[in-house]
Amino acid sequence: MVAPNALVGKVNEILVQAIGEPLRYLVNWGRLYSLWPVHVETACCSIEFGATHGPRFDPERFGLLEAFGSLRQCDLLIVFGTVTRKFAPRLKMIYDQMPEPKWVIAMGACAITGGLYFDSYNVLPGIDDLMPVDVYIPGCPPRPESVLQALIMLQEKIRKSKLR
Amino acid sequence: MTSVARSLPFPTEVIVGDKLSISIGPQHPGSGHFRIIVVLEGDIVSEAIPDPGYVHRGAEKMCEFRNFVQNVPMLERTTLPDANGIIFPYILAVEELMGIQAPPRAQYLRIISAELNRIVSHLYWLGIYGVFLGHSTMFLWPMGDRELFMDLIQTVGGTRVTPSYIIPGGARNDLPDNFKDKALKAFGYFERRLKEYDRIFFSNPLVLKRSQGVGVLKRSEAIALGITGPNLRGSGLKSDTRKDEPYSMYETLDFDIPSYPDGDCWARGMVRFHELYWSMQIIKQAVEKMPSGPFRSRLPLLTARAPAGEAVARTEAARGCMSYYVVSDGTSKPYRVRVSVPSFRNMIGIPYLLKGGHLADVPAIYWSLDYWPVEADK
Amino acid sequence: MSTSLTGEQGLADAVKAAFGDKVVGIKSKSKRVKITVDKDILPDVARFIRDNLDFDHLISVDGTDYPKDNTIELIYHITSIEKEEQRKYILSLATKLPRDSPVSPSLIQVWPAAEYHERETFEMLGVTFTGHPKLEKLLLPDDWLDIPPLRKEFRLPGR
Amino acid sequence: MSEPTDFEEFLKRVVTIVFWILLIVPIIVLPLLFFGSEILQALQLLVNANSIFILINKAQNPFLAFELMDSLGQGPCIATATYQPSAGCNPTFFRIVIFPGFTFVALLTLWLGWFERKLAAKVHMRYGPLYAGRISGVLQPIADILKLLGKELIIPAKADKPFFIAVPLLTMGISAALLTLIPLSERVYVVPPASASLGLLVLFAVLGFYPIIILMGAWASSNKFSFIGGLRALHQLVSYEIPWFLAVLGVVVLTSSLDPFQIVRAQSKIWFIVPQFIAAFVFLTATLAELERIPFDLPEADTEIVFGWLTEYGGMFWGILFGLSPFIKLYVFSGLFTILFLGGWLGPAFLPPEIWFILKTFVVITVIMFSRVFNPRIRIDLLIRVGWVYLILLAVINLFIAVGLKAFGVL
Repeated sequence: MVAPNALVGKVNEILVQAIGEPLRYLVNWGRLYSLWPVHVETACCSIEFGATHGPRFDPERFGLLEAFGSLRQCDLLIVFGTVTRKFAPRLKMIYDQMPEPKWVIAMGACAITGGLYFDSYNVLPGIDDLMPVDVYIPGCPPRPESVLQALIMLQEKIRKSKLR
Repeated sequence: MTSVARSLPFPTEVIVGDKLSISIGPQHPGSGHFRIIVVLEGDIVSEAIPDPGYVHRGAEKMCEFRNFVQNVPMLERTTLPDANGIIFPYILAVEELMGIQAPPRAQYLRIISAELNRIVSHLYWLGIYGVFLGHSTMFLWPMGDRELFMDLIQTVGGTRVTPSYIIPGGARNDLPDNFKDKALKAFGYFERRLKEYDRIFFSNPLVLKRSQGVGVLKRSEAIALGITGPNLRGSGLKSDTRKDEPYSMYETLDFDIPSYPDGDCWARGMVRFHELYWSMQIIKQAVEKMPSGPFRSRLPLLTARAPAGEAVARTEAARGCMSYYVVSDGTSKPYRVRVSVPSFRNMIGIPYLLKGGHLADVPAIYWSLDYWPVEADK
Repeated sequence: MSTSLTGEQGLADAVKAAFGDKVVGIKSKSKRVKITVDKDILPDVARFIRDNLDFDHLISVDGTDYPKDNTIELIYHITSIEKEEQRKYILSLATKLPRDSPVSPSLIQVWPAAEYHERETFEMLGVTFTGHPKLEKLLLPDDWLDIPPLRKEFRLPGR
Repeated sequence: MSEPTDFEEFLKRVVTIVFWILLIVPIIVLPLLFFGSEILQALQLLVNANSIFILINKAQNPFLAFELMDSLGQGPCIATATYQPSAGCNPTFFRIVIFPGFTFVALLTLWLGWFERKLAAKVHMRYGPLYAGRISGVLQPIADILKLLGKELIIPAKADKPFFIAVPLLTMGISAALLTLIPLSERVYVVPPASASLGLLVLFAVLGFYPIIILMGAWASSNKFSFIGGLRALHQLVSYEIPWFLAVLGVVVLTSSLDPFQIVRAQSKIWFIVPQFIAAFVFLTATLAELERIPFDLPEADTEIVFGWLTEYGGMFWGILFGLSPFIKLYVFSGLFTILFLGGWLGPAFLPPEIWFILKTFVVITVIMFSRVFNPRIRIDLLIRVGWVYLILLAVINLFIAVGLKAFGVL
């Protein structure tokens, strides 16, 4: 093996600085305006997500398509509320089937801590140990405006994130 | 906590015989929080097995550990689209146990809030029914117009979907002054919109092809299977708890029960479509006839006790006859609360109607029953 | 054969006349009648109620656990659809089962609507219905090994 | 199921190798053989700074591209050099790859995706894409493409790998092949008028590959929903090709030609949509079915069979199969409708004929897109009945009308 030339290393550094940053910006820009959610309803918060898709709130302004078909084309998993013991393994499976990069929004008090059903025998206290969560939306159920705010927060997060 | 999630079993595929069986749900664009295992022979469904329980949160058990009043917000979360409708009979049963009588103004306030929620629930149904048939405009128009009635509910109860408006002893607060003008303005607009809905969806020849003669539920079968609500009325029966056993002040109001004899998806849809109109008429009359006076008898204490006994109460919620069976043992917590929800009663229609139909009719029939899995699982 | 009925008392009397002493207790208040019978004659009473009194529409099947009396009370709530003047009544058909081995005949032949209600009662209270075609888990998760949750000795976590 | 023997394993490998050879030869080797020299020359000219300089000087002219093609030999610039046969460079490469071939249509379709979303949003009483690219979300398709390029490509463990990968490539190849047969005008074309005498026939022949490719993808995914979707697509495409051909046959009878140039020239007096209105209706309906658009989107009916035959495809595979290829097909079919029934590039002389052609195509595309917002999806048995009974009947009636018009010498 030949020892790496110092000059080559310098050129490489300059190239990374020149190309890496614009490339990161470009790729992240594409991702943040094209978040397609998975169609999976876990509990009652889905009704407010349905209302979010209505003309008054219209998340397609931010590039969020209407509820989408197959998992293979989705980027965003929004967990609408309560996750029961019967649903939890399926939710994990859904998360595993989605292609990288993917993001998770936990919507509603139930998805964060179990919420009103903290003492139920069949409800998981939050989804944190099932999957990594990017944005939490508190509320029971959250208003559509909160959902849009969470979306904007997620976009900010993607904009600042490293290139994956 | 972590061990709970780790110990969960890996979901296995259900295979019925040697036929092609597909799972519609729980992650599927054509299902909610619910699974139907559909066994296919070609394009024909030879067997359909419903698999509920993905949102079973044990509401009945949790009721036994909460006070009578604390149960109100917990129980209404089982049916968010119809929160006032589902809590109504519980309040009637608790009032019967406690021996409280709501003042007349509160009776009308309850009618207004329940009918507003019926409109909202039917519009949500219409939106999802549209998108299940592939009609994207019929998803977005009802969802947009639904916001008008959401605003009205917000004016009455304070929040969008969980107002907890009906409480033992009356209503939580009085109607604001601007409600009448706001409501009449919204109704005037929405009555015009109903004609457009009819033109673009209910009279669309392709929608008629998709829904007429599909999933026919005969009159006698509807009775035997215990089907309730608009689905029962779609099978030619004029049965509605609001007329059969008038509660609150429904006997003073003049309204009609829409009913269609066909028993197919289209008839069930038309029943709901007409109920949208009649609910608005009911609210208009209730606002006119509402007497002045107190809107609740007294604020119920958190530790209010009910004498030992049991009560059965029922009302007509958006999805059908909603009934509660409440047993009290003299303490401040109910001994047993049985939530008998219309969706759970209508679930028996899903395997019955899907059998022998086409695969493409599965979402149409499933949603024409207005089955709300959260409600059925409790 | 349809009996002429005069209110709640008429309904109760009709059942009393047909089954005599085997009816354990009858309670009636405004628009509600509760008939408690022995579990052996439950299908016969159910058939009588359906055919002769025209109570054809099952509302729900409830069970309540009474550890003090060592019984589980099983109640069928039925109303009428075909007879318009009878629609306002809810008739409750109850039976008491021993708590350690609650077995009851299934009424699915009388009211087909009872199918899912009885399955739910089976898993929530552990009541076994003889003659039910598919008595399996419905709402609870597949790996549920605990006692049925609506039994009174089942405590919620943290309560 | 028993374990595969060594011989079976060997056979499988041989089949895989043959398959890859069969795939790579038409897609990579043949283009290189035919256009290798042109590509090299184009690259040489690209690095020639002088030619770019001249191009910039001429940039003030709005019809630059057309003028360059019209007035050949004005100087060594890229367009003229790649286009001019006398310069020793075959223009076919430029025509296929850049204008009016693949790149031009791909950019157009990218924008069509945005247009369709905005159109649907207008009917739905909302905004549609708004924030990507400041001006009412015009850069939304770019964002989608960038995202899809960066997505993980998942090939299911049980999938038939070579076939699974081949399907997006083949679909793209066939879309590009279809494009070559749609001329923009008498002077802007891919296949020149001299060799386009059997143009329509070739178009139909190429189109016949679609059902097979879709079934291949559906089978290779080894997914139940894909399989049902693939069978649906096969039924639908095959049953709607027949009324489609029959509708075109009326026009062919009237003009006695399969040449798109001849067909357009024959419409100088009257557009064929007037005498052949039944054919136009049948053609448009069958086009909707061939494009798998609502109300005929059964192969990807999402509320019934998740995403039909596309269920297992994600990332850029999906981008090609559902983003690029259907929109290219949409352009091809609308262009064909324009050529057959709307007089192609004929129009008043204040606009160049190419602009007329694109405008007319655009109108047809808008009509096709509008069917999406007003209609639900129909069922497979209704679909087959409509195709085999009503549309074929209408198309045959139309054929008699065409023969009658021809026999009595009206047209």
